[in-house]
Amino acid sequence: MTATSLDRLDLVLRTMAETIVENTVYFAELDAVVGDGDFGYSLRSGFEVVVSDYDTFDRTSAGAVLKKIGFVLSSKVGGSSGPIWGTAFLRSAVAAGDKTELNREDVIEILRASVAGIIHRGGAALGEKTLLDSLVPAIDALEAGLARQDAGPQRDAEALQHAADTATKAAEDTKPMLALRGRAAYTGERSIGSVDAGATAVGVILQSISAVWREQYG
Amino acid sequence: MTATSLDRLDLVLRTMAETIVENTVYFAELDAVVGDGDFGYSLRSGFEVVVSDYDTFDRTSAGAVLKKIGFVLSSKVGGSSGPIWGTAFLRSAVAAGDKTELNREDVIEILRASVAGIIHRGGAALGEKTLLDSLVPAIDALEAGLARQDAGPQRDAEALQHAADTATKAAEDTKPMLALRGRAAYTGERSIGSVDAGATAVGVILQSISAVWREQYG
Amino acid sequence: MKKFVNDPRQFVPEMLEGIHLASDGRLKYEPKYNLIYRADMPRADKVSIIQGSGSGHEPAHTMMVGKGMLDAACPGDVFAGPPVDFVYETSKLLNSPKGVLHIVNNYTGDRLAFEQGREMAEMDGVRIETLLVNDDVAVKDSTWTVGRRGVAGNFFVIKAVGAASENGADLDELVRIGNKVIAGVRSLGIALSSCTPPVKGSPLFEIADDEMEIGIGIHGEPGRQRTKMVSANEIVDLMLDAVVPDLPFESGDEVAVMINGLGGTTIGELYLLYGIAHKKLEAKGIKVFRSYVNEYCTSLEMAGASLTLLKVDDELKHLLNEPAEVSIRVF
Amino acid sequence: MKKFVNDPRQFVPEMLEGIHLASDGRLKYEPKYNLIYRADMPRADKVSIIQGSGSGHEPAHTMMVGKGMLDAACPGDVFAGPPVDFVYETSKLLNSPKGVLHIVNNYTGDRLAFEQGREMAEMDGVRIETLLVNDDVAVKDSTWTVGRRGVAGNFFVIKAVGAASENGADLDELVRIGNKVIAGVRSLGIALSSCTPPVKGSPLFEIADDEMEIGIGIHGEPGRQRTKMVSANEIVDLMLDAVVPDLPFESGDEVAVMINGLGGTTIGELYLLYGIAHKKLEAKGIKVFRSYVNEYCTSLEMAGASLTLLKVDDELKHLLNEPAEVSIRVF
Ligand SMILES: Nc1ncnc2c1ncn2[C@@H]1O[C@H](COP(=O)(O)OP(=O)(O)O)[C@@H](O)[C@H]1O
Ligand SMILES: Nc1ncnc2c1ncn2[C@@H]1O[C@H](COP(=O)(O)OP(=O)(O)O)[C@@H](O)[C@H]1O
Ligand SMILES: [Mg+2]
Ligand SMILES: [Mg+2]
Ligand SMILES: [Mg+2]
Ligand SMILES: [Mg+2]
Repeated sequence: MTATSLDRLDLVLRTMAETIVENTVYFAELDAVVGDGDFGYSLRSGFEVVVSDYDTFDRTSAGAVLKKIGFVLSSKVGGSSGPIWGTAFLRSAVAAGDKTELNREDVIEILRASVAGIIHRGGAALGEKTLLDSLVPAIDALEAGLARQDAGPQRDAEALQHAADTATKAAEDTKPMLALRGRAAYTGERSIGSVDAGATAVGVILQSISAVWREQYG
Repeated sequence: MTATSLDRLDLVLRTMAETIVENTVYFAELDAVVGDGDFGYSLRSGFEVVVSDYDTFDRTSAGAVLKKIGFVLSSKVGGSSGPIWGTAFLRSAVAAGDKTELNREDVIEILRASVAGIIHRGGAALGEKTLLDSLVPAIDALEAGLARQDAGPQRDAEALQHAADTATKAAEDTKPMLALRGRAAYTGERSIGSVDAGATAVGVILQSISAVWREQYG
Repeated sequence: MKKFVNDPRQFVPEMLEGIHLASDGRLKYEPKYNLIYRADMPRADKVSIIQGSGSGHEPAHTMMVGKGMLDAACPGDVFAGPPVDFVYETSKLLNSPKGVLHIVNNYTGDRLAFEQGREMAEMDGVRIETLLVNDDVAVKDSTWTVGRRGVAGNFFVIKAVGAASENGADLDELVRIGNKVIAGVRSLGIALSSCTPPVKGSPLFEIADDEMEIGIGIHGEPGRQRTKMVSANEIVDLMLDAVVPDLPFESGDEVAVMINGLGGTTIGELYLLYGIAHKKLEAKGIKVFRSYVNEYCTSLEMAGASLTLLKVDDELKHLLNEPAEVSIRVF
Repeated sequence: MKKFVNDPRQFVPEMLEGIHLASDGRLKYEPKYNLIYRADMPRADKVSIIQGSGSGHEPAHTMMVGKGMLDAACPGDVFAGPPVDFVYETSKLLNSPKGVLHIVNNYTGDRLAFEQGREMAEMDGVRIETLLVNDDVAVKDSTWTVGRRGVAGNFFVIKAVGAASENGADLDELVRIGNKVIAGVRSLGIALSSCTPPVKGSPLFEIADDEMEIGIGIHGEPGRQRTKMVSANEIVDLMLDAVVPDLPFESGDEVAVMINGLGGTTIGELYLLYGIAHKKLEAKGIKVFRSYVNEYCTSLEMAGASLTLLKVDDELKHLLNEPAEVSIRVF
């Protein structure tokens, strides 16, 4: 019995939600350094519902489950993260549509759609010290990894690990940046020297997903 | 040139006022243990005026200067201490009248009048953990000391030191008492185990007066 | 000391000047006696209502001066009743042919200053009556000769006699009404933190991070008991268990309910406590006539809250509903 | 954590329930959307005025719901703007043929939620306009793309459009009035301490005993500068030097002056600051039309204060003087 794409999507989404809930305090503390300290708690309000109610979600298609998560986030998550992550999921749902099998190109397209949603909603550009600064390079790394023709059977797992490492590194690289978005922006020069909470969260989430993926699908 | 009674009264009153000002924080801290911590500050509000304006006070008689201090305390000192100390001075002023020479009996009569004033105003009895518990035994000790027929030329100084030591000891003895007056009374059982602020202040003031007296008049 | 202050000893005068300047001419300020009073008082056709008390309890009482409330307040320093002179001079300055009413919280310092000040003013021909407020159930009347303390329940005394006096009530009538309120009002306060008088510059007492003080006095006097912090639900139970049986308040009674902040507690928490108290009272069959959730009588920036219940009849309901004007306002 | 709280995650709902219960039927509560709204709204003849924003700023904004002020508030959690759904559902629930007005403090979270919520409600046929409040001069408009923050000046926007709307003004008229207030209102806040969100359970940031934070945001975002504590006089100078030249306010101008407490500062200190500010303004030839000294927009129990100036003309003076009814009251 091989896992279907939807099984894999379930694993990714559940892992993501669980990782966020587990890191609530850590993410909030990162946000407290130069922001207002609500980030982890805001995200948890939504993702804990994803964790607890996941089994009840409509999972007849990739789009259905992504949309449902987008709705949960819109109804539960406050702060900037609600509209940003909510829009990201809603846009990715549109991109996924009623597909029940996702190939590698589909995955990249869905992720790019979520980035477009974040940019549409929040108006940020790269280099403004937001989660985009780790998410975008991570997607680039994933795309490059998945596209490698020389890869063996572990191609997906390796690409995922490459994406996670890229995100982790990119999150570190937000340190010298000046925050221009969200509440961290109000601190001006003082935002320089600490990592962006959102960017770091992306790295942490991707590392979790990569580890679980490797365990399950090697 | 020997000091007149009014000179001696000046010395006593100035020393008292200066001692109170110097011990502001200490007295307040004593009051904070079971009371509300204002005692030292309240007394200072009045006695610092006594210190600074003493030279301008009408000192044509013992009664005049005591009355003036009573007025200053009534207009400056808040809390229980204002009416209590104010009434003590006003009553002692009445007892002193227009005398310009005070003999040993006069001094005791004046002090007894101040005690009567305190009791009239505050309604406290001995053993209720107030300044009366050191003031009354101190006056008794002073009276006994002054009345000793066997005493040498240092009789006054010795009597004063005896009174001061009695007050210091009596203040210590307020420790096991249950406070029944002033704000300390609200703490009930918890007032047991610490000295009364007012009783301690009386001891401190008398020790200062005794020291200065010995220095001046041997 | 985390305070906005210049010279700490000028804290009270500078605060009073601010109240005066913010009043747009409605309040006068006499610095000699820390006196804030209505610019339109004294009047021949109205009893003058005066409150002394210490400072540090704001808005009580200087910010409660205004039409339908106090006519004057002459506080002492932070946490010290006023000097005798303040009471004496204020009583003379506010003298009216209809008389003067002193509202005194039952603390030794306040009582003594008001007794002596009254004696002196009466010798000058001022007619004076006194109301002694003693709503704090933390202190048992029988055990301590000084009797129960006056705390946040004071507000209801001021509100009721202030309204009645505005409507022309004479001095005896005000004494009757005031004593009716005093007979029916009970409070209990709980502190979560200490507070720092500006002149002292350090906290009045120490309290551990997980402790609370039950039955605290409004000057930081230790209360009935120090215990571990418990949940808001349990705290409201503690408050109601102390206050309700004291009068007692019974099923069928109508009450005004006050949740008073002690200074450092957020208004959000006060409303949270109110919601709990409201439900528990209704469950006991005690009907809430009107709610009061705000700071009324504080201990500087102390974190904590008190609960006050006032049993109301038609007369008191009417008086509580009357309009009033004070410094402390939103608009 | 020195707070009255049960389950910290139920802090906001339990507070809202308290507001509801204290209102004696004047306010309704819809727990699904943290929604407090006037029981007599929506009405066909009145625009519905809605504010979102985070919790923890009480009395802003849930306690500012009432006649002549807000018609509804649907806050998010402590220091987090509301989820999109709250905005969407509240806009639909309060829909009126005269339209709906969103008042939004210019913070990314609030803006994003209100933009998305508005888009969704408009698709359902609700007519909506938005006012973006941005009075905080601590943040320079030109440097940061997010623009200046909305802080305590928000009160004046609500008061003016609330009064006008009560008098029948239509949506466009409210937008004009609101933007006039926004154009003329400027604030600066100074924090002396940090604050502790109930769910976090520990202070948001550290600040030394002798330090203050100038230009603090209302969610504990660090401000312009951290310096040593200085005297109240110097602090008022700092505030006026930041606020006055920004508009600028000039000699001959008439202003409403607000000294807003950030939560943990006593009302006594606020009046002390007010007195200083009043005198300094008059010395500059700027005339005080009306004073506002209280807590309007807090950061939980943070010690600190902000100063807000609003330039007033006859229209605004009239609207500010109009009556209003809100939860937060003395009587
Ligand atoms: N306009 C924006 N576009 C994209 N991401 C943003 C934006 N503003 C903030 N973020 C991201 O959101 C994170 C903070 O989220 P959160 O704390 O919920 O928002 P808020 O700034 O409203 O408190 C930041 O670390 C950053 O990565
Ligand atoms: N009724 C009283 N009669 C005599 N002395 C009293 C009385 N009440 C208090 N005292 C004395 O006054 C001291 C406290 O003074 P102070 O702090 O000014 O008064 P308060 O209790 O009003 O805060 C006590 O230590 C006690 O010695
Ligand atoms: Mg944040
Ligand atoms: Mg005392
Ligand atoms: Mg005192
Ligand atoms: Mg936030």
